[in-house]
Amino acid sequence: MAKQKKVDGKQPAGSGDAELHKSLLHSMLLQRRFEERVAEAYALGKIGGFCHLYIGQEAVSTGSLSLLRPDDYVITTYRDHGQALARGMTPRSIMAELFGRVDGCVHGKGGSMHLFDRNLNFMGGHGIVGGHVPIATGVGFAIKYRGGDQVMICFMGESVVNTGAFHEALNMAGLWKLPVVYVIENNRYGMGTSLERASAIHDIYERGAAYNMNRAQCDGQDVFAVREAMAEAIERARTEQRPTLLEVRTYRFMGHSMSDAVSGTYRPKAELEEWQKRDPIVLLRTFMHERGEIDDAGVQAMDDEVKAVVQDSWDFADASPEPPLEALYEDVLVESTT
Amino acid sequence: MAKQKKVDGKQPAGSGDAELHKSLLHSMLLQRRFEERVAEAYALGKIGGFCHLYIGQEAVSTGSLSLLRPDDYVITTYRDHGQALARGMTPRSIMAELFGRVDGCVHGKGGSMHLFDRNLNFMGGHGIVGGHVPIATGVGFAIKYRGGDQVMICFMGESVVNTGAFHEALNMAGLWKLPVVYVIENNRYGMGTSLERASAIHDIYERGAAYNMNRAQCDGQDVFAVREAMAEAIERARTEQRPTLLEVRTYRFMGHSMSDAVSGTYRPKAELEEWQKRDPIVLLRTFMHERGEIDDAGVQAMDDEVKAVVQDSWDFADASPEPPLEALYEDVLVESTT
Amino acid sequence: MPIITYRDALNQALREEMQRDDRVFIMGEEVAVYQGAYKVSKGLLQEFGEMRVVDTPITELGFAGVGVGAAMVGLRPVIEFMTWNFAVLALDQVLNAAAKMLYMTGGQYNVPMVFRGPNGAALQLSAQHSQAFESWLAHIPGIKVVTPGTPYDAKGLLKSAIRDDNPICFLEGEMLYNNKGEVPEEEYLIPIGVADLKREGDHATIVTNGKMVLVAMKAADELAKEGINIDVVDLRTVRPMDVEAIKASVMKTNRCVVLEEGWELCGIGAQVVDYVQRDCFDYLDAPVIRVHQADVPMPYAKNLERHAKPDVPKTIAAVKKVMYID
Amino acid sequence: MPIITYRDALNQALREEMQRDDRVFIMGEEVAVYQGAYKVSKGLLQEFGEMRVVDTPITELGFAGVGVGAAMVGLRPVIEFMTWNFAVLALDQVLNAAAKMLYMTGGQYNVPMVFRGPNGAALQLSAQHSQAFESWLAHIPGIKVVTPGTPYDAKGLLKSAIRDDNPICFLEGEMLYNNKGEVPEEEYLIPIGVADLKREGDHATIVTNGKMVLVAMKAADELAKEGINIDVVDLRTVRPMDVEAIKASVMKTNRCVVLEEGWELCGIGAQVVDYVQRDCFDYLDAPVIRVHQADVPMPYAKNLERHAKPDVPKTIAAVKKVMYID
Ligand SMILES: Cc1ncc(C[n+]2csc(CCOP(=O)(O)OP(=O)(O)O)c2C)c(N)n1
Ligand SMILES: Cc1ncc(C[n+]2csc(CCOP(=O)(O)OP(=O)(O)O)c2C)c(N)n1
Ligand SMILES: [Mg+2]
Ligand SMILES: [Mg+2]
Repeated sequence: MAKQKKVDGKQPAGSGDAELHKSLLHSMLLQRRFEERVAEAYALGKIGGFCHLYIGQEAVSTGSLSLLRPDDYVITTYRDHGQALARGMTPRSIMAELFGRVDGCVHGKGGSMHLFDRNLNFMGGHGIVGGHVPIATGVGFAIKYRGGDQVMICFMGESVVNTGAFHEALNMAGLWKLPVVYVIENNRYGMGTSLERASAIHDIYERGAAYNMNRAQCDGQDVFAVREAMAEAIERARTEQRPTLLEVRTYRFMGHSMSDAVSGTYRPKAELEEWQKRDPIVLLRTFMHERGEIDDAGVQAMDDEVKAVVQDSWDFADASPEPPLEALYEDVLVESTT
Repeated sequence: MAKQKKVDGKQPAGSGDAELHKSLLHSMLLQRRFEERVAEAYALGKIGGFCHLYIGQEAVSTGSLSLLRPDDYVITTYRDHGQALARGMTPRSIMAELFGRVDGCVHGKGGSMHLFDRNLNFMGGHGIVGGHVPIATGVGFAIKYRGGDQVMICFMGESVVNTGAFHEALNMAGLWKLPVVYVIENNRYGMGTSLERASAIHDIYERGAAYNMNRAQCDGQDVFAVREAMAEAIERARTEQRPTLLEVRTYRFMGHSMSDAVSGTYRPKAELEEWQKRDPIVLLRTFMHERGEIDDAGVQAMDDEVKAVVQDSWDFADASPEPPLEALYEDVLVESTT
Repeated sequence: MPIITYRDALNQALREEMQRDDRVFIMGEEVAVYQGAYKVSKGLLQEFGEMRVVDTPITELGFAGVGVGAAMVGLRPVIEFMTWNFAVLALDQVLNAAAKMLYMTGGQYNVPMVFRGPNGAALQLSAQHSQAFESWLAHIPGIKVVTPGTPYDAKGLLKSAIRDDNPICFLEGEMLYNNKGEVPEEEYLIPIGVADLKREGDHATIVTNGKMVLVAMKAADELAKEGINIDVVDLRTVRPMDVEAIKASVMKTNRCVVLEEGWELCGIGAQVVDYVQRDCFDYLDAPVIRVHQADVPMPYAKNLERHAKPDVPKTIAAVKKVMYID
Repeated sequence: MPIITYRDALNQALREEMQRDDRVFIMGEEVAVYQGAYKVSKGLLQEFGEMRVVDTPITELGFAGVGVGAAMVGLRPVIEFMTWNFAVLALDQVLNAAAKMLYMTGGQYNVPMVFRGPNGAALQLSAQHSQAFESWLAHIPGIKVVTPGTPYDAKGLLKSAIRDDNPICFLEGEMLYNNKGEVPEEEYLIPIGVADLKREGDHATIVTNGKMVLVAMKAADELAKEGINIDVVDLRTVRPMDVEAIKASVMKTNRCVVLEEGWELCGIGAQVVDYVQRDCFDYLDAPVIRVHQADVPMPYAKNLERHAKPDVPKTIAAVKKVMYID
């Protein structure tokens, strides 16, 4: 039967492994620095359309995806820069995409909301709230169909749990026992609507009960807590082919999208500041400091390196040409038939 | 907080009230006899299209609707003859509708799946599985908007709980505290698919937990059990403006629709026969017999009367003209604007 | 006359109708606390309270249906879709409930409600957020489909839509919200189903609607410089369509271009062409030419998006084509 | 040649393709244990087992999306909608996922899948169960829309659809399932996008598709008795549409009727008219006339339903009208 469990994020899951910790820190820092420059590029008009930053939530992407195999699958929403980077997509291919250039990961066809990389089984980047949840479930079905032991990790915001698509998909995953981990990034707001004003229950992971699904809740600012909860869910999917609903409690430090103020109408500044005290990067860095795994110089060196990588992605994107006009008519249909 | 409760159907809720029992028996018998003739008329080609009989489930409609006020609201699925009769629609207006005649309750426009009577707040008769659940929720919203104390009773089959529409609507009803009673008529099959092959959990009322909604399960063959569970739910809606999810366990004695065999491919004959032993009409009649509230002559008289009423509805329907051809273009839009 | 934005015109219409009739309420995502994703409902929560300005969870199908139920028992919901792109999830309630209810209840239950929100592409929102739905909606009997292109039309038509006893799909435009135009201070209504001749000329007709009205007007301005004078027929409503207005213009000019925002196949323009060739067959001096979005999902890149959208140069080229000018 | 039903032709196509390619599976409501609501999938569960013939809960949006996900990683789902009426709930997955995926992934993820099921009215199923969706679907770039009218076409086109690497919407007809026709024993494929001239004549053209092919053929039979000979162009596929076939016929006959099952506004017929007037302007001796469903939700009563549907007499009248015969 389904069980529920709260993960206590205090104990470090990867304790002792300084190299691992460095790579986790690096992954989170890259996301942070990358998006800081994205905000800058957006303000300069180099990036257009809708653009949703992930800043504040990096422990979720990094913690989750650091546990995956290359042949596992990942899917998420329009708020996808963090996951794309954590999965290993290059800053160049992402930045060029945001700039709408031909060297972007989808050649300028998708933009911020639609990052994809088939080589990494990174399956987007979807814009319709809830729409990717049945798709993730279908990938889980395909894994089972083929008798594979891959896992599908499906990220979503907490608003998604109210959509019909979520419900229909999770019922099938529970019924058919599919190897999918549904990760709710509960950052407490869907645009300007707080969780409490959108969902009849507030411990969202409890919804798993309706689908006979294992479920848990964990701290999303603590990368170790995320890793611990995810490790259990991934193991269950990989070895038992059973789905999990994991609620990760986190917060976005920016507005909903580039056109939304950081705080004001719907959330007080004090609340934001409270959460900023638990910046996932600072938490990990402090932990490593305390354990002597990194010193100030090490932090600085990592930051410099990451910033250089991001600058390189900017330069690359800036130099990449716009897609040719003929591309407009390409990729509507494929030619070949089997 | 939401609580769960199983109603023990054994004790008679309206005990001592022989008149009430007679009227309950009469209501159920009318539905039964009416539908037996509907089956006959369908075989004769007097009725066309899809036609779903309610035989076996009459304690649900009668038990529930016997508790309503005239200004309360009722809505259901395509399997709507039983509820329509229990709500007080005339056999004439229903039979004429099934015959596709101008004196039908919707003048031949709707047929079996779309019975409506605005004077009785009988709001259909809907054909898209799940589609009427948000509509019911909207009526609940309107009651609250106006500060009324009416109740909306929304019937549905057990398959509906897997649809996105159900989920979205119940979340809103739980969130906003709307005076709606959602009654699941769990007859164990959605067409040829058993509950266990469609839903990840099998005690469906548990889904109410996801919506912070009071919930209960009761025996649907025992009209008193239905009344008891419904009385509580209706009271809660009327006085506290809170919704309830009530699972009523019942069985359909006929095939899914007129084109489906009574048993065979998907459910064994033995299972049907087992359930037929708990025919809701027989159970009530036996109870009344035992208490001396009705004798054989009384039963016979009631049956004769009901049969005569049904025959009258048939004759009426047969004599009613087809709608005029101009009606094709009427009722697409209303003319007036406020 | 005051000059206000299309957004403010809609906001005024909502406010006035909510003041006039307490059965009117607005419901949708972010309409209340957030003041509307595009601020169309700004200030309404403060004025009318949370029972009449209702934030919903992300449940397009669900709250569209809530609107239908409330309308059936006599309220007059205005259901805001944050954009029509998300309304595709709710189409069952529009098509199978709202549009068919009056008919399948034999005239007993009308559904007085408005489904509204921005429709079609804005800027670089890519494939899933850039779609124009008017042709799908126009296909459906039992509803009316309104697509105002100017602040004046937006206000007058939204007020009429809210007062109409039928379900109305009301398509706005994110790119229109900031456009300004004259809107009278005194109350006025614009009848649904009546086209507006936005500009007169006798060399050719452009039939258009919604966001494309501005494109047509600019194209006509350009063409006027070359001495080509255009009738711009703004349909304003695509169901019912004002066939008489189209006919009157085409019979005068004998040449017709249809300019629409959406895709080609079975688009609004196809229907206009059908009416024109049927009713003006002997008046046409050239085939009707259509200008529409390229037959592809909308791309993100600025240059590709521009290439995909109908615009002034494409419209001018089409007019010259029906006039046999190179 | 064996004479079999349209249902059996589809069943053969499914079976053969499932035998040929183990990536092909069928999923939908009642497809397995119940053997299909209309028995199209009869026997498949027994032959291929429950992993490849999958009953779903009533969750059109959900299982359509499951199909998209499975197709993205290389399976070849055949998603059965019990009828297309219920598919309106799943359109987000068809429109925003399946159709746009290849484009918005810059060509990385194609979606090789088939959405299929009966479309349009059967008998007395009333408003919510009697709708024809081909014009909505034809509007969407990124998919193909196939509407076979005969057993031969049904089998050959379904096999091609399953082998196609793109998402295909495949519209059948409840009223067609029992129709019989010749279907060869040996394997054959029919290319998607190619119309079929089902009957030759030079007085007028009827362009049609799907269920209406039979109506057109009967009308042509009747007309032949009066010495009027008709070209019946069966589109077979409404996206892409075989414009060349339409043109070739109309340039020969100079008169054209379009016969379609659905509603008028922005219907398939409107698009055919657009092509015809654009490409055959100088060849047309009369306006193109359309025959379609009455512009109302479908009523239940037998006489009203008959009155609402396109039929042989209405088609004959339209042909006579384009020939200026009373
Ligand atoms: C079906 C649908 N409705 C509405 C929107 C508009 N929208 C985009 S994001 C969003 C909020 C989502 O919030 P949440 O799921 O919590 O994710 P977060 O943005 O917080 O990561 C909304 C309403 C949409 N994209 N799709
Ligand atoms: C959205 C949708 N999908 C499929 C159908 C076809 N259908 C009609 S009834 C039915 C089964 C419903 O079962 P249940 O909800 O248990 O009600 P019951 O028939 O047992 O009363 C199905 C699949 C439909 N009408 N609507
Ligand atoms: Mg959120
Ligand atoms: Mg059932």
